[in-house]
Amino acid sequence: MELLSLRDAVARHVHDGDTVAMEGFTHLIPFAAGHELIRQHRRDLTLIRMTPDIIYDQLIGAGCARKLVFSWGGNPGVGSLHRLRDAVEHGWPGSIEIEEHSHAAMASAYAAGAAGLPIALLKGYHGTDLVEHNPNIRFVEDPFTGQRLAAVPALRPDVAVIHAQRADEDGNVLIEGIVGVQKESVLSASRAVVTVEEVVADLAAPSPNSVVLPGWTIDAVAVVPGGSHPSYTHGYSDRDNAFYKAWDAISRDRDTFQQWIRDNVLDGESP
Amino acid sequence: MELLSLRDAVARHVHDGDTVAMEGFTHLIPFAAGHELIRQHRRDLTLIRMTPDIIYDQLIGAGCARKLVFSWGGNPGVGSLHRLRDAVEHGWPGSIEIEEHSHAAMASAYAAGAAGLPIALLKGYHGTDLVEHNPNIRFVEDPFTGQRLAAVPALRPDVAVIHAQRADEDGNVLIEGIVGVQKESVLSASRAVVTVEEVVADLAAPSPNSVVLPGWTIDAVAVVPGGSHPSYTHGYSDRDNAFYKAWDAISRDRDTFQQWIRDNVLDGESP
Amino acid sequence: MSDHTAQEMMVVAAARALHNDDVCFVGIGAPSAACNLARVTHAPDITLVYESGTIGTRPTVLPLSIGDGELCDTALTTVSVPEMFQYWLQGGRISIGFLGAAQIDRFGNINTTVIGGYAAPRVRLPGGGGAPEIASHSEKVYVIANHSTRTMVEQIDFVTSLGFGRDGNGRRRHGLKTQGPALVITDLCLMEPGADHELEVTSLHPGVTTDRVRAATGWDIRIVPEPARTPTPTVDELTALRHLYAATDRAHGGDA
Amino acid sequence: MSDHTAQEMMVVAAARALHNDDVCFVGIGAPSAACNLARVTHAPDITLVYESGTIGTRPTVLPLSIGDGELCDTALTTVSVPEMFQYWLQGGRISIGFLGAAQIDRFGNINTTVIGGYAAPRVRLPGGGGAPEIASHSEKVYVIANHSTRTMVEQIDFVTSLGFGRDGNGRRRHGLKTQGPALVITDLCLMEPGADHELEVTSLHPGVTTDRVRAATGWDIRIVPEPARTPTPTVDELTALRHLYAATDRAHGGDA
Repeated sequence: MELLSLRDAVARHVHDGDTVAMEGFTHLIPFAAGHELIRQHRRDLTLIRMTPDIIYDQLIGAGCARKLVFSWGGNPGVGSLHRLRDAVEHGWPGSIEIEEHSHAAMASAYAAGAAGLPIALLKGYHGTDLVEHNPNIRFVEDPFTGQRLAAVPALRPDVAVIHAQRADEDGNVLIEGIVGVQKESVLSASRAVVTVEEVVADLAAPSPNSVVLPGWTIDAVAVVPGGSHPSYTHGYSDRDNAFYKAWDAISRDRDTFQQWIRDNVLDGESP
Repeated sequence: MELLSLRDAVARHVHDGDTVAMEGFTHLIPFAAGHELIRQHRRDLTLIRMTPDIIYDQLIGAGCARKLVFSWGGNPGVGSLHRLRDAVEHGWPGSIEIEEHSHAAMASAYAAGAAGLPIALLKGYHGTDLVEHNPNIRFVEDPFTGQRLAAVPALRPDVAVIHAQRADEDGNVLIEGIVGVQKESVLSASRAVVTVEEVVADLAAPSPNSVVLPGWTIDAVAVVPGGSHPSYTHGYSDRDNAFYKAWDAISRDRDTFQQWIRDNVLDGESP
Repeated sequence: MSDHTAQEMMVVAAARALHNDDVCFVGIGAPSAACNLARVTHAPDITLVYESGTIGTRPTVLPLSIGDGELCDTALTTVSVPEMFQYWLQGGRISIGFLGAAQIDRFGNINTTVIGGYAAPRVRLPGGGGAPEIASHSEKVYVIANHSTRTMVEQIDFVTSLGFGRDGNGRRRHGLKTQGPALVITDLCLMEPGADHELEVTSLHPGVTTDRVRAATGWDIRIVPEPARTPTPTVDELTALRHLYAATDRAHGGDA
Repeated sequence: MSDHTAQEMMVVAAARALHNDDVCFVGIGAPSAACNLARVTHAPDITLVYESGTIGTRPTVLPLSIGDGELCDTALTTVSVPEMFQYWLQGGRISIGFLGAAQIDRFGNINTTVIGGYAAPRVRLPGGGGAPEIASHSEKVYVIANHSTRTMVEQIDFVTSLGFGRDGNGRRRHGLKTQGPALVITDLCLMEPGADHELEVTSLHPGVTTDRVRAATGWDIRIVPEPARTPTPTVDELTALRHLYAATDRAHGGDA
């Protein structure tokens, strides 16, 4: 683990063409890191995220993505992700390949990746047309009873990027609240970058069973207070629901979107 | 969930012939409940436990078990489980069928049981002779790469019995420290009995991600302070390592063992 | 109390179908409103589970997302998302799964994926998310949707989540033991599956005629001989619901 | 320092083979003593993982079981046992797996299951526990065992944990990318696999002759042409080890 600036962490660990998982299930979404990818003009990324959310709407609209692996692509509680829709429906700013799963499958696929298994099994995908459109959904037979079970390939990103509450000086990271697939995305990936609200002397995990990622599982930690905004960080900030609603109008129009990215991302400072 | 005496909880939920999982990975082993099974003369049980430990040595020596499903059958740090050995090697007090796995397989088999899956997959059992002696180890092919993966049937006990720190008045149970397969054994089972150190008004879980079993996943809670002795309860008691060492001599001889059971279990009071 | 909106009737009707001992897998929007309305009225001990991992939540305002901080702050416990989908949903611990729909057909199959073809959709919808496995693993599924010929269609463009399959026998064919769609709640009526699994209108909301339901449905909808009349929302129900919405609006910074 | 026992030499030799950046999956007994000795001497930042779920433990006394409270109290974090075996062991996060053995053969295969036949064993041993997957998924395996013709045998009665297989090619046959047994530490010597994976004595402990090793080995053991001489335990090493044992004895209520 190295303590780096966000700029250096992204420059060193996220490359053009990489398969990137930037997770955070509504909570702890690594927006600041996403913006840094846009600032550094990453291209041809395969973006993995259960819920693309605004963060991938921005990356897709900014032309960073070649492919999206996902299970629910909306603006939670608001409606569509207009940049995602524009890419899928009209190929703007470029066409995007999609690989679509259910949440159950993606969550288990991350867990399988973390466990070194090549596939995840699930009791799922019953009677859904997804099976016909996604060749990465197959079936295996239980060798004891003959029962048919769905199988998907494990997720093994090149790099996972997450936001978390805090790290100690050894880079051990505490994650608390809605922990999502934060741990699984890091442990399934070849490299891991974590932005945190702060680095502290004592991690102060409240329970022996708190969700902690040891520093030796992480490549870079960058201190980025508020790095999850407009998502939130349990114990540090609240979700900016008003921004999620405002994004609908910003993102509906290509020009408004591009202006927003210029003003808020490209002209911004790298933390 | 009902708050019951241990006697009533066992009488109502553990029946002759049941498949029983009494878990607790070194920590939180439900000894008091095991003693209650002996006092109530349960017979023909299929006992599941990753590490049979002294608790199953006692149940086997007392003649409660027909079959044992396990992955490591020793007295941790001390040596053999002499009652288990006597049953396997000499059929005393009756012969016992054994189904033997690795820890990795059993842990995943509990998790699969909790997840409603019929099997657990693992990258494991490479080159071990266990495969030839346990028909419940089979193999499946990854439908994407053809890779061979080990499969074992999910564990689905009739009843799980665990010890935990505390419950609140709704029967929500907090488990802390070495949590082992406590949650998985309960969620994989048809019924669940939990002994706790105390019932409190406020569960006081230290973290939002503390290991908590909701009351509606549990059938009976019984208050049994010290119910894990000579194992221990993190935050309440220490492991009685001296007893683990002393058990070696007690259990080596059939008469000494029987006398110990008479004095310490059969003549004891049900909590 | 007759000054209610059709949306309020829909949410109130959904809330009434929930009980104190239910464990509900709750989606955002109307399902979340219905579940929390039930909790603050007749079903105080109902267990609400959100796919973000929060179990036993008791939010005072309705969440905008399935992962709002309020859900975790008021939960009994919060588990990881893999655990939520493995142990709690696939493990069979959910009694009621709530689903919304962009399209629904006569057998309760649901589309939330695309309008038009999959490869080049006319409208790309958010997709399945938790729904495909909520549909197969909850003991019962309640569907909540606005009633129109756009939503209630003869053939849905994509089966995201299985109801009873396009021929009514899909659940049996897939070996599912769960009940599937047990109740469809719209702004006009309640529908339940008949013996052959086709949806039938069993109750009309106040002021709604059978003709209006037929006109708003894209197939020749069955209506039971003497449909019930859904009781008008009570003052208590409406007050509680409006209080929830008002608190929510204040908390989320009003309408955008 | 020459007043050491053969057991102390064995543990010290094992400790020396560990490094600051190792992540060790630690078993109880000599492996635990060796790993903690390394930690309190030359490898203060070594990561110790016990199969009970404790990660990054720093016990001040040696645990009697793999789940003593001390392990959790001093750990960075404690995870569930399924997670330990799934994400941490099978996930490939362990650099050194430590195994003991009741029997070991020339290819480092290990028996901890039965002496005699499986169905009606002469001696029923504890079994595999975590060992079969430690053997396949740790980057390297270190085996620690007392050296005698009872332990070091021509044919082991049961392969609990794969070394290089009965013919030396088992790992390749099973498609394993991990190294397998990289070092066998006994009370007499150190052994490492040669090019064909057969174990060779590469270092003799102080005062041990090649004849003594041959006599204590159940097969015709290979000894490299000029075996090294294992350095005698230093005063620091012995002092630290004895301090660990003394603290442990006090904590566990002495010998039983």
